[in-house]
This record gives sequence, C-alpha cells and structure tokens, in this order.
Amino acid sequence: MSEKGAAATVAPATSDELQTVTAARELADGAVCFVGIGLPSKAANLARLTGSPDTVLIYESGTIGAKPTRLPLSIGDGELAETADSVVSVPEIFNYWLQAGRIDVGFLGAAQIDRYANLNSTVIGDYDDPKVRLPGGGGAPEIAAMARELIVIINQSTRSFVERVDFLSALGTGHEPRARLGLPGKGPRVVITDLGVLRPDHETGELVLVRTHPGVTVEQVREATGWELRVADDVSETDPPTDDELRVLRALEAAS
Amino acid sequence: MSEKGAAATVAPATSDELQTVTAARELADGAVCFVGIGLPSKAANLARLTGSPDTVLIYESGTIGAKPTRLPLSIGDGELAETADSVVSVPEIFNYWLQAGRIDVGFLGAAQIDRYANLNSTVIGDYDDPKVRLPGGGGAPEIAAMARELIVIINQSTRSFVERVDFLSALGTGHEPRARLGLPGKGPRVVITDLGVLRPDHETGELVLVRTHPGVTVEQVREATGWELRVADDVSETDPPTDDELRVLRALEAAS
Amino acid sequence: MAPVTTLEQAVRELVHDGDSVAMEGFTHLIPHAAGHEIIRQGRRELELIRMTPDIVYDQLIGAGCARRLVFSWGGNPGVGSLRRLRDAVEHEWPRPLEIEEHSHAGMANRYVAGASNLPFAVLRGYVGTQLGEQSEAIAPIGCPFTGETLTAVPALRPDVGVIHAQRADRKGNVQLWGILGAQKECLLAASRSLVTVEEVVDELEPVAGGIIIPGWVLSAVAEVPRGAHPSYAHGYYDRDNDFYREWDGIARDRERFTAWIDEHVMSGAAAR
Amino acid sequence: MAPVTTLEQAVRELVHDGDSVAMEGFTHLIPHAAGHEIIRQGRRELELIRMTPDIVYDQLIGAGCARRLVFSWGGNPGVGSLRRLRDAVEHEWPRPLEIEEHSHAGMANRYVAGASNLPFAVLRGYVGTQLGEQSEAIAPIGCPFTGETLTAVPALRPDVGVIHAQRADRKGNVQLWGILGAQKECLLAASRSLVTVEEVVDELEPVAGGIIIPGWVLSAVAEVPRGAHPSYAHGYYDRDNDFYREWDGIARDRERFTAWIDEHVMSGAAAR
Repeated sequence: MSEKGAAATVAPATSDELQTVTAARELADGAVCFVGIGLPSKAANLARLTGSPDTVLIYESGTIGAKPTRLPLSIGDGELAETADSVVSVPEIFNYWLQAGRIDVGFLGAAQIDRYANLNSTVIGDYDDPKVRLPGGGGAPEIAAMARELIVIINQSTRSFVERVDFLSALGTGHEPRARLGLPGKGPRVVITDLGVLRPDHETGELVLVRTHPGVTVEQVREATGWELRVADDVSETDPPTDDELRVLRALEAAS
Repeated sequence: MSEKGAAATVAPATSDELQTVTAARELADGAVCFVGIGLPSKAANLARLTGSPDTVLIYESGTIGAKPTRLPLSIGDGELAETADSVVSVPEIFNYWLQAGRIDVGFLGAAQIDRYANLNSTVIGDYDDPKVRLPGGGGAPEIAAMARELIVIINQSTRSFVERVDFLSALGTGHEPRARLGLPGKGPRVVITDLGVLRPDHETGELVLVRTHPGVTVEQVREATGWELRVADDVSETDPPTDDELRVLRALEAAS
Repeated sequence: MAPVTTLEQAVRELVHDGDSVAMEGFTHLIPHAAGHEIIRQGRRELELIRMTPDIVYDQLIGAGCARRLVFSWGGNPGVGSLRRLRDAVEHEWPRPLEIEEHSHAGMANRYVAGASNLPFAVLRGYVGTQLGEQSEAIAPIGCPFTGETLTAVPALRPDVGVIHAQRADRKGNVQLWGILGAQKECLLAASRSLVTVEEVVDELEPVAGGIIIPGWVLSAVAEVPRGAHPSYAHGYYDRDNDFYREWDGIARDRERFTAWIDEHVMSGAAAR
Repeated sequence: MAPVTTLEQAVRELVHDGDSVAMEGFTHLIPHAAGHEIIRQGRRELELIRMTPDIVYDQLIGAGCARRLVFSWGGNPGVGSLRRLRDAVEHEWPRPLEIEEHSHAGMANRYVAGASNLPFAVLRGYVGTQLGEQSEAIAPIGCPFTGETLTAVPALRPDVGVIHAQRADRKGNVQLWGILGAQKECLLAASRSLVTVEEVVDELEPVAGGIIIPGWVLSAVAEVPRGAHPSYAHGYYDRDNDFYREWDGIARDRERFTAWIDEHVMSGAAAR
C-alpha cells in the first residue's frame, strides 16, 4: 500500500503508535477479539486494515464484527453499530459470546500489574479508603477469565509495575488459580508496554522481558519495574512500525 | 355494528362458537392475554374486535400485541409476527413476560380436569405405559403458575371431568398448594365447557356450576361430570351469542 | 467463516449415529429438508431435542432414527396428535423411544444456559406439576440471597444444532426474521451447527426484526430452497396448513407412512 | 398504554427521595435530561444503579442526590476519571457515597434476573478477583447436576428504571435502535419506569435492528428532544465528544461544577 516516493513524508512513530502496532502484529488473521476503547480498539482495527482482514472485532457494547472507519472515542459509538454484522444486547454479549468461550483474544489495560500479570483497575490504596478511586473492572474480570488469551497494554514504570497490586481486578497468568478455578484460558499471552514486550514463562507464568523497543535498554526496563525483572537470554528489538502501518493508523486517527 | 335487516341471515351458534363467545366476554378491555392456538386465540381476537379493542394478545411464539385479521392454525403463523407490536425470542417471552408476572389472563385447554381445575394434557393412563400419549404440557405449567388468572376451555364429559387426573400437567385452583409454592396467581377463574360455565368457590377452590348454555339442563351437566358436581343456588343461562359476535367470529374464521 | 456447502455433505460431516441433535424453529423455519437428509443417510440412535417435535421429528422417529426424545409439546399444531411419536411411545414402533419431557419455559431456558456456557438454568417452573417426578433433569435450587426455592434444569449442549433461515451471505453469515423461537440459542448451545437457508446472497440487506448470526460461529451453511416446507419461511412462502392436516392421515398408518417416506424422502426429492 | 406526559410531571410522580433509581444506556441514549430533572427537583438519598455511571451520575452525585452507587465501570469513556464520583468516594464531598461494585457481566445478569422475576442470576463471573470480598451481593452457587461452583448475584429490582429512546407513539409504545445495552432489562426489572424520547410520532415505522417496548409495561413516556445529550441518539445526533472532554475540566473543580449545575441544570435549560 506504500505509495512510491511518499515514504520520506512519514514521521517517526510515537511511543503510543509503537505500542499499537506491536499489539496489532500479535493478532492472527481471523482472531475474534473482544476490544475495549482506546489503544486496543486502535490495534485491532489496524490489524484488520493491514495483514488480517478477517479479524473479528467485538465491543462489549454489543457490536459483533464492527468495522469502523474512524476510531470511536467511546465503546458505544454509533459508528460501531452502523458497521457491525450484528448488534446484540449487553447481557447477550457477555453471556452468549464472552462467557460461552467464543473470544480468542481479549485486550486489557490496567493501572497496576504484578509479575504474574494480575491486573488492578479498581483502586490505588485501600479499597475502603482509596488514595485514588479508579474506574473499576468493567468487563475485565470476565474477559480475563473467559477469553482464550489476553493482550495487556500498559505503560511501564515502578508505579504501574508493582510487587503487589493494591486490588486484584482481573486474574493474570497464574497456573494454579486458573486450574483451581476451572478457567478455560491461559490468561495474558503478552504484555506490551511503552518500553518493550514481556511474555509469561511457560512453566511459572512469570513475565519475562523478551523485546525492547528501539532505543530502549534492558536496564531502563529493569528500572521501570517494581520487582526484580526476569529477562530473556536473547532479548530482541521491536521492529519499528513500517510506513504502511503508520499511514493506516494515522488515517484511522485522522478520521476520528 | 349490526346491519339493518341483516339479522335474519345469521345462522344459530354452534357449540364451539358459544364457548368462544363466552370466553371472549370474560376478557376485560386492556387485559394482557397469553393465548394458545385454536379456541383461545379465537376468543381473544373476538374480544379485541368487539368490545375490548385494547386487549393485548401474546402468543408463546414470541409475538406481543399481535392483531391477526385471520385466525392462525399454528401458534407461530407469519400473520402473528406481521401484525405484532414486537416479536421477541421464545426464551424472552417466557422469562421477561410470563414469568415476570406481566400476564393478566392465560388460556388453557386440557384432556382432563378435576374438581379443583387441575389439568392433564400429558397422558391418559400410566405415564410410563400410557394408553394415550397426549402432546404434553408445552407452555401450560408456567402459564398456570404465573398468569394472574386463567380461563380454561374444555369439553365436558365423564372422560374429561374426572375424579382424579391421570397426570398433573398444570396446577388448578388449590389455595393450599398455590400458597405453599408461592405462586402469584389464583389459577382458573372460570371453566367454560360446551355445556355451561363453572367458577371456583372462593373458599375451597372447588368448581361450581354457575351457568348452563341455552337448552342444557343442570342434570345433563351433572351427568357429564365424573364427580359429584356442586351447583350454585342460582344457576343462570348463558346469553346466546349476539348477531354481531357471530358475524365478527365467522369473518375471522372465513379469512383463515 | 462458515463453509457454504451442500446439505448432503454437511449432514454427512456433522451428524453421526448416536449424536444428540437439536433442530429448532418454533412453527416457523422448521428445518424439514435437513431432517429428510438425516433420514436418507440412515442415521441411527439419535437423541432428538426440540421444543415442539412437529412433523419433522414424527418423520425421524417413524423412520427409526431416534433412540430418545427431549421435548415439551409433541402435537401436530392445530390438528392433533403426532401419530408416529405416539406409536413409538405407546407401542414401541419401529423401536422403543425413551422420552424426557419438559415445559416450554424449561426447554427455552436450557438452550439459554447451553448458549451461555452454564451448566444449568434457573426458572420458576414446573411448580405444582408431576413433571419433576418423571425426570432427573428437574431439580430444586435455593437462592443464596433470599433462601427462596426455585427450579433448576440442566443446560442443553447438543452435539449438533440445526436451523433453517431465510438467507446467508457467501461468508456464511446467516440472517433470519419473523418469529425467532429459540433458534439462535439452539445453534449457540451446540458443539456443531448447520444452517439451511432459502438462498445465498452477495449482501445481507438489513431487515426490520431480523437478526444475523455470524458465520464464524457456524460449522456449515447449505442453500436449500423451500427447506422449511411444510413449515414456512417468512417473506418466502406460507405455512402449508393443508399438508399439516394431510399428515395426520399419512402418519396414522404405518404402511402409508413408510410408503410416503420411501417416495418423498428416500427418493431424494421431498414433497415440495 | 403508558401516559405520554411531561418530564417534569413524570419525575415528580415516579421518583421519590430514598428510591433506588437505575438509568441505563450503554454510552448510547443515556438519559441525561431525566437526570437533570431529578437534580432540579432536589431528590435526595437515592440509590443510583448503572453499569457505567458516566457524566449523568457524576452530576447527580456531585449535586448531592445520591446516598449509594451500584456500578461496574465508573470512568469518563475515552477521557479518564469521573471527578465528582471520585471526590465523593475519596473525600465524601458533597456527602459520603456508599458503593457496591460489580463487573459488567454481573450487572447485566442482575438486570436480566430482575426483568425475569428471579431473585438471582448465575454466571461464571468475578473469579480470581477481589470483588467478591467487597460485597455480599456476590456469592458462590453449586450446580445441582454437575456439582460445579459458579457465581450468583442478586437480581436488580430498582424502584424506578429510566431510559432514553428515539421514538414513541401516542400509546406510549417505545422504539429504540442502535446499541441497545441493557435498557430493556432495566425497564422490565423496575417497579416503575420512565422513558424519555426524541419525538412522539403517530406511527412507529419498523427500523432494522430496532426493538419496541409496549407502552402497557411502562409508567410514563415524555418527549424530550436531545434528551440524551452529550450522549447520542442513533439516527438523531452524534455523541458530543468535545463535551465529554470538557466535562473533565468542569467536574475537576467543586466550584466550577456547582456553577455549571446552577447555570445549566437548575435554571431549567440544560446545555444542548
């Protein structure tokens, strides 16, 4: 899709764009994605408009197979209903679609994450006397439990990457609790931050740094992590977004 | 609506028509009726087209506010969907509408009835080795339980009016079981047969003959009853169908 | 994306001897053609699941395909009995038929539970009846908050769900409208699913009161014009009420029934 | 038949101090005008119920109408925090706010149970989270058939349910389309119900993807053009994304918020 001679006009990727492109690349074509608004919505649409045209986007507002041409600000924008294959009620989307195990990939963000990718989007501080009252779990508790796998997108700092989350809003990779609770999915498959990419160790579920974004050192990632970060033997560098990826992404954003 | 000079052309009512007209007269205007196919559907539509234009017809096929111009043979005829205010799924009609207690009047038929208007539409003989396997309860168990009141329409003979039903498919007037089971409705308010009209005693729930159809004697009704029938002190006679009622009813049937 | 294939191929791949098969359509859109194909392919020992068995199951039962029937109302709507169903229950012809009987509300909620991946559904159901005495699939359940006792029924999770719909597009997205019954729930509750449609079109034009079931949750879609006959397809053809009345005579007699099946089903050309 | 009346009259008759009030609309069709009328009439001690509190509840909370909030996601969609909600929870301004927190799936199923006249709903929900520790409205329940443990939540039965819809006819039959959220369930779960609509028309033309809620289950219908603003009404006007962004600044400051309410709500003319 790159136009001849136009390449030079594409500005370098911002950190947000890099995360979005990295997330989009994680989606196999045909994957059924349960997406939230913001970066997940951008990433899933980018995937749909680049290499993975059969990516199915489901929003918790009840739109199945939405194909928005501009990015919605809210999860229930009219654009989603207009372009969807089907619009169903919110009870139905959670019961017949998410709970039924029809979702391949869920996207989640959070305010805090621990080494097993347990997520907190509820409160900072004590639940009954919070320092910061966050919006809350919304769809996350069941998305984390019922999607086959999850992509977590979160900015990395010692405030967000913590030894222990203040509140457990959505379950992470823990094999033991997942098995004990009889959950069908494996939880987070990848955590994409503004610094790099982490994946769970297959045995323990602990997050391991496997990639750094261009210009980021492993040391920087360690310093932005509130626990002693495990690092893969062969940390690679994220391929920067291609001009095509950036053009499609920016066109999506410009239309909003 | 009677046309001048046309009265003489109206043929006398058949027994079926008399039952239908009698049932239609039991409906207050604005009543929300859960109707089955056949006589109940005829009666509710007759009511809607004569004195009670705001009668709401709900069929268990999911049509709410159906206003058919011809009588459906089956409960899911296209005519019902085309003329309905709303068509919902079968799970919804049973959960959000019947179970939720939004039905004023349910209509039920049966193969057998006892003195407390308990109904059998399941088997004649033993359940595991039936003499006659009847179609079964269908919607009746929950209609009997959840509608505010019921109109039962059944032909009267010692085969149908029995001391004890072979199978309890739908609960009758019994105060004790209704209270014990916490049911909201009072059960059958009236039983309309081809011979007359019975209503439950307010105290005991036992059916009492209150009206005979024209030309039927109380003795005939007693003989067609498989238990010692209670008879009201002042048994009246059913007003025969008016010419208007018969014309509307026959027009409905002719259109089918 | 659901492969758009032939009915013969779809039934061969999806329906096996011994399967539990749910074919839904509440009076409307009953998948008769799919039932005939199952008879033609000689499937046996099926557990048939359907709220209203209707003619389609009368035929499957009479043809000896079924070991068991799960249902809530087994009559010929507006006409009377299902003669083959009765003969199987009353006289074990052509073979004994085990039955599991529910109310409509119970069956509808069992599909909802299946579509929702829950092991059971809760309703105010069966109260004051003897249905619970006949089945282990009806149990009391207490509310953990109020202590009130309600009724639980197990989820239906058929091996195969079959419905008929008006249209599909080439990706196998299915569109149906008019009376919707429990069709969507039936498909979503099943492990495998087959939808026959009146026609496959390039584009599914929106229809008021219509729903779309995405192709990617379905196993197969097959174009079968008039595939619901003698039931009807809203917007395509009316219910063949005369056939429903005639069926009473055909099904009343074992030989006449068998001759009808031979002529209209086994020959490959169902009465249309 | 639901009486078609004025918003002022409907709120006066249906919403009382101390009531539990559920106002639904999932991003789409949020009944903002009805919320403003409740503020204007000075209702107090309300239990507010809503999956996504959004600006409408930020305003009701900031105006001191609420004693308690039942919710599942309390943010400003696409923007960030609900500042008045946070100020009430974090600093008890203008008064303490008790909260009961659920997941979306839990709230949606609670409405379904309420609409179905069941005391509780069952879901695979909240597992592995700490939400259950915070609320008595989340309890384990065993399947009577498989023994499996699931989660039960109590039905929502609000005193009043409020939604906004596109149209009603003169009998009070209500039509809405686009994203439907849990609006129907909210109305049907409530003891009393109010629907504001963009317009009252003679005839409800069928709309693809639309549903109709019969007037006879509703308590009141009121015509309030732009009654969802800054949310949107599919087919009428778009979401006012700029206002959602601006709200963050308005709501961040107690005085600015109060001035805004005085100017745009108490004056009787909401910003449209």
